[in-house]
Amino acid sequence: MKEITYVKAINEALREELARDDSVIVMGEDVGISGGSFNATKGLFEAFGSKRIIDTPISESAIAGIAVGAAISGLRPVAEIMFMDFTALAMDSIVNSAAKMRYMSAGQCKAPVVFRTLGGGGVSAGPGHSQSLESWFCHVPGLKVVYPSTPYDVKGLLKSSIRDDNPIIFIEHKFLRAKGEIPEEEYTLPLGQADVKREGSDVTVVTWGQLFFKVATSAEKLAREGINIEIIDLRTLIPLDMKTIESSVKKTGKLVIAHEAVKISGFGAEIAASVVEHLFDYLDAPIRRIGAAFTPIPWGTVVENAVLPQEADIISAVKDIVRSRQAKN
Amino acid sequence: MKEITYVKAINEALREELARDDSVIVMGEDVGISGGSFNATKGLFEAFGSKRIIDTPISESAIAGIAVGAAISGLRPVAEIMFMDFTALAMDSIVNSAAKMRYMSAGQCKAPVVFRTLGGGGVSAGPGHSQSLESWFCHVPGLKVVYPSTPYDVKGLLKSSIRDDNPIIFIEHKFLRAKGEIPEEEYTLPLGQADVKREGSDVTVVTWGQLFFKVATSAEKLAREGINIEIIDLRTLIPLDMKTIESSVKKTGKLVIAHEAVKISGFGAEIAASVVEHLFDYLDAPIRRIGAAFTPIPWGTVVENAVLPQEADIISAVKDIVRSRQAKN
Amino acid sequence: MGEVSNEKKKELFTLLLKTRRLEEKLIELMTTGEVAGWFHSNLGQEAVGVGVTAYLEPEDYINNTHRGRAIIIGKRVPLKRFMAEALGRKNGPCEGISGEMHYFDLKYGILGQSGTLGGQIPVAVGVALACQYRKSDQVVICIFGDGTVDEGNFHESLNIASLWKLPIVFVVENNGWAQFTPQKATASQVDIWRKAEGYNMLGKVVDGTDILEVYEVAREAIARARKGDGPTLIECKVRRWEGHYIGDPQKYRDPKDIEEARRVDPLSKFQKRLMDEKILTLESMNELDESVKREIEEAIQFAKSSPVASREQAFQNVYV
Amino acid sequence: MGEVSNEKKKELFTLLLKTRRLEEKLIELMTTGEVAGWFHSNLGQEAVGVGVTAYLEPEDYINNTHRGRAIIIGKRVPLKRFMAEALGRKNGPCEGISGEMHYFDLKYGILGQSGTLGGQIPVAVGVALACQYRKSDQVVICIFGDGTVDEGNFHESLNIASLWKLPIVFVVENNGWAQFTPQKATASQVDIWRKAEGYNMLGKVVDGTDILEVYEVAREAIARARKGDGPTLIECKVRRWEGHYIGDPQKYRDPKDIEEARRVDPLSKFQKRLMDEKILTLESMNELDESVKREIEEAIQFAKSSPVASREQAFQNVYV
Ligand SMILES: Cc1ncc(C[n+]2csc(CCOP(=O)(O)OP(=O)(O)O)c2C)c(N)n1
Ligand SMILES: Cc1ncc(C[n+]2csc(CCOP(=O)(O)OP(=O)(O)O)c2C)c(N)n1
Ligand SMILES: [Mg+2]
Ligand SMILES: [Mg+2]
Repeated sequence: MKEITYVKAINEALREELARDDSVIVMGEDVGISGGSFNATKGLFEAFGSKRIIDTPISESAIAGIAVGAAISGLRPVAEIMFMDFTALAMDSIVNSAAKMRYMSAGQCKAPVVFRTLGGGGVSAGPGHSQSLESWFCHVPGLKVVYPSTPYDVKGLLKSSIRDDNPIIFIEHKFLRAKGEIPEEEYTLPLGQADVKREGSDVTVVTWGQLFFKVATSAEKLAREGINIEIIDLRTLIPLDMKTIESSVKKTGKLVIAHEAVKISGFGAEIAASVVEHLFDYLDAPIRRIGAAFTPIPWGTVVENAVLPQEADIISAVKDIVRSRQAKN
Repeated sequence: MKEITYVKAINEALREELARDDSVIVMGEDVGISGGSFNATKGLFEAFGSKRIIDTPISESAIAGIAVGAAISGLRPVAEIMFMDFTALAMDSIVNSAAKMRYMSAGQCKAPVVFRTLGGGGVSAGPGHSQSLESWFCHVPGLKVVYPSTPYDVKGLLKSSIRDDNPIIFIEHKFLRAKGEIPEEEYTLPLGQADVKREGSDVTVVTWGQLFFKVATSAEKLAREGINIEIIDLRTLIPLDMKTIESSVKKTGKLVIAHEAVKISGFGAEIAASVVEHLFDYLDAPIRRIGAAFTPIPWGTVVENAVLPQEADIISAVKDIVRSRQAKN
Repeated sequence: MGEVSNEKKKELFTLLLKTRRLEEKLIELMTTGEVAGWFHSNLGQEAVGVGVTAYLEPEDYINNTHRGRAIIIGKRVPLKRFMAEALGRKNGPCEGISGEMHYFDLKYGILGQSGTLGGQIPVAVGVALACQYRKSDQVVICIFGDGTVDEGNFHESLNIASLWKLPIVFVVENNGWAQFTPQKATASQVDIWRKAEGYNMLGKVVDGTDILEVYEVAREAIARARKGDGPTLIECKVRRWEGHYIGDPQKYRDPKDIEEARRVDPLSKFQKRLMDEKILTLESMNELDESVKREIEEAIQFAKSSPVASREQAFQNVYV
Repeated sequence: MGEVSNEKKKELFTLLLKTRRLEEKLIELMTTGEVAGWFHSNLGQEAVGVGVTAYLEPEDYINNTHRGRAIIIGKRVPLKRFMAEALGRKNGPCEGISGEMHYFDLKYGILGQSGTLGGQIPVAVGVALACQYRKSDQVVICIFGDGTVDEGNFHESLNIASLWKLPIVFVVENNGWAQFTPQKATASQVDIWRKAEGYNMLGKVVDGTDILEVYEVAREAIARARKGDGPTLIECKVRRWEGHYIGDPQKYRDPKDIEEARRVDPLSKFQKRLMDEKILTLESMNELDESVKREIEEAIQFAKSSPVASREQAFQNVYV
């Protein structure tokens, strides 16, 4: 095992897949000569050359559309849309081209493209560089959606995403310097498999992406008060690993879903609704969701923190749910 | 009262608001000289002239962005994005400009723009002209989302939307020739207020937009079998009228949510999740959601019908929920 | 203009005639409800699609458009194959779930289209990128209408294609209309080829109703692209005979404009020329016409006897 | 070039100097962490923002950019007002929730920006549409960098602005870089003014480090726009002294390029000229500098003594 940062894990995954398969190319704004806006593609240009590590103009729609075209002709493009907010400019290429190509051609082609993008807030980047928009993509048949939290997960899942034959929205978070252990040797992780990051018997907390870290620290605090939460880090949103959620909810009977995206119409709603549909009789408390307030994300620490979900929100939701049932019983 | 079509009701609303307030302008592809792709703007060019009824190039992103700019400078643009699928090209202008302008300026401006767009399927228009994407917009703080089903609702709500000071996604459906009664005299309908289109005591069915019509005919059939559903037509999705849902669910204890959009991560999930959060103890059956299959929408009647929700789906969901509880009791 | 052999001229004529007869038949089928959805006729504009595809290699690519039958014929798709898809049958290349408007047929290099105008442009550029990357010697034609030029995707894609010297040719079928609105009401610059310099690209304009002119300019552009000298933007000026779609009452259009448009017929123009040049006779013409009609009829029969796309197919191929 | 009075020259110089000193101070505050987020310096490029705004009327509009302080100074925003926002204070025009990068100040005609490059262009065009609609005689300047030109929004917006002859002027600040990538690696056409013809628009190019040149071309373009003769595309060639943001190690850039860039100083160039023309003396220069610095210091003191944006503000103004 070795300890590396989240961004280094991304870089290793790209490097290994580029070396393994020469149909893999990397494209996007500043990914080439400079090594990327946040060093994710550092050193790749030198190692693999300008034909495989491609600097593009500031043209998000074309970047995504070109990646789709290359993908249906046999390449495996990894296209970077610098910030998730900018996917708004590429939605047609992602939704109306990438996601539907295989379907509309009745399987004549596939579109194995990975759209890497940086989601989440917490760094005073303002309303146009901080959004978490994963639920948009979860609503689009044909796309897979991946949002790993740790260096270990991001490396293994990025490698698998590049090898997967479907178009994938691969979300990375801004806690790029988060450290974690990964094996020295090569590994991949399967898409569509959630990870129980902490076992517990009192409340199931389903989370993903950047907010995982706050859930993890909340768990420690709650444990000190005798409340043991089970943390399911989804890692992949589509396809959704309902099995792992199911067995946990059957055990705890209580569910909190915590994500950084705006709560209303977030992907937490889908999970809550699915659980109610299939596990209604196992639930012994209402499902609680935690997400950002229904506002844009303001710039500046005080206001940004006011809007984004915090440890305190997680802790109080868990406590609420535990208490409300104790009161009843 | 008079009977008119859905599209005529839209036309009347536009005409009345244009006449009432000269800051209202209408813009979009083919809205002018020709009277619109589907006659929604018929006769307006002749009545109000080229300065107010503005034909634009095929430039969805600019159409939306220009409307925002005009809105923050005192006009009230009604910008048409011909098909909802094409909003994918305008997401940046809608999400990153329209929705955030007021917030980011701390109230220095407002952006009273109505984005009219045609949603839904059922007319063999294929995967790029048939999507229902309302849940994307419901996830964006700052936007209101309206999706009326009947001529009466569409007229009253379009008028109110034009008068509202917020940016609004106003979705019209493809059953443009649906007829309905409206008053001779002028009227408006408040945003954010659901309409109980049918009273019933057995199951609450929440629906909106085009699917309302299938829910209505299902209700007739179910009634013949002794099952009385209460139909809540939301009309406005954001802000969501939880009060009306609440009082119905408290009465029936059973909830079905039916929309035409893809079920996964659709706005039905939000409603289900909210109801579980707030009305958990009133529910005596799992909430069922009905929506399109998780596939693109194929062209051609047989395949399209296979994918979109049908009467039979609504009827069987309602029966299931009724039966499952009878079995338990 | 270079020399086009008589054989080639005859072949071009056959393709043009086939496109015309197919279109007439499809309009019939549309009107009787046998083809679902909207149908956008290419009558009067056929010389563009045929001219730019006619001498592509089988491995070369072109995207489809909503007026795309000329390119389908030009790419030598067997009529039975196309017709099966147009009538929603299982043995179309998309197994009947996409129809003619979204016709996608990789075996014949036809890239389909998503339905959002302009969306096909970066996709075509991406295909060209893959061709260049694999040094495959293939070329891509990216074709679209004058209205589509105003989409942001046009701009972003042309810049990149020129910058990377990709093997692609951009063809604009300028019929002066986008749906129900004339070009002059929506375009600041009606001469689209003049946009080329903004991308440091070669720009050309041709009479799109003269198939030899189209063919010649396309041939040069394709050769340039294949050599690695980068893309060309070709504007083809044409006239739209019909409304935007079949059934369009065209109330927005001066009847004189329709009349004038219909007077410019790429087919009869080319026919006259070939007859003048003694490449065709009235007799050989009629024979050809008969055989084309027969082929179309057979294709329809084939399609009609084929199974309609089934419910199950709607759920396939969402994911690999 | 028309005659610019000595008074005007002095005023221009004052604005330029103020921009420079403000920028230097903001970089200091950034480095000490008093300004949050990313900070993109405009050092070396100030003459563009000042030159194009200097003689706008107070009612005229301009959008903000991530290097936008020159336009804020040019639009005569009081420094206290700006600084309060930059430091996240309640008495900034956005009440401290938007900061300098998203600075929006309608009172001074500053339209802000969403943060997605290119998104501001159609918004500015829409503002111009409202001006035309109301016959208000106002003009809009829409300013952005060379990299932003490659966005689809540029293309869609310029077409429409030209078509409708809107009262708007497009100004491209071409510093040859977009973040960490040189223009030649991303632009097929490095001379951006040449794109104008594609929109049937007037295109101009100027040395963006010569404030009088910028001012003169902008003056003409603004006058044309105000008269109803439609938009102009002005390309201003400039050099970027710093990295993309403060803290950027610029490993991607040849140190010689940085050196060369820094040798081209719009401020000292103009200063020398004004001293040659005896409009300024060393003494009056120093006095001016002192008073500018004092004004900035006062603005900072004012900002720092103002309350920080509070939690509650984060929840306001989502809806009307
Ligand atoms: C993004 C998008 N906007 C609008 C439409 C609706 N639409 C279909 S065809 C058409 C006109 C296209 O004009 P042009 O590109 O000139 O092609 P033509 O129909 O004249 O061949 C429009 C507006 C669409 N399909 N996609
Ligand atoms: C849509 C979008 N894509 C990418 C970015 C990230 N980004 C911020 S500034 C910048 C470079 C802009 O270059 P240019 O327009 O030349 O302006 P300059 O920074 O040189 O002044 C980029 C890529 C963004 N903010 N928005
Ligand atoms: Mg056209
Ligand atoms: Mg630049």
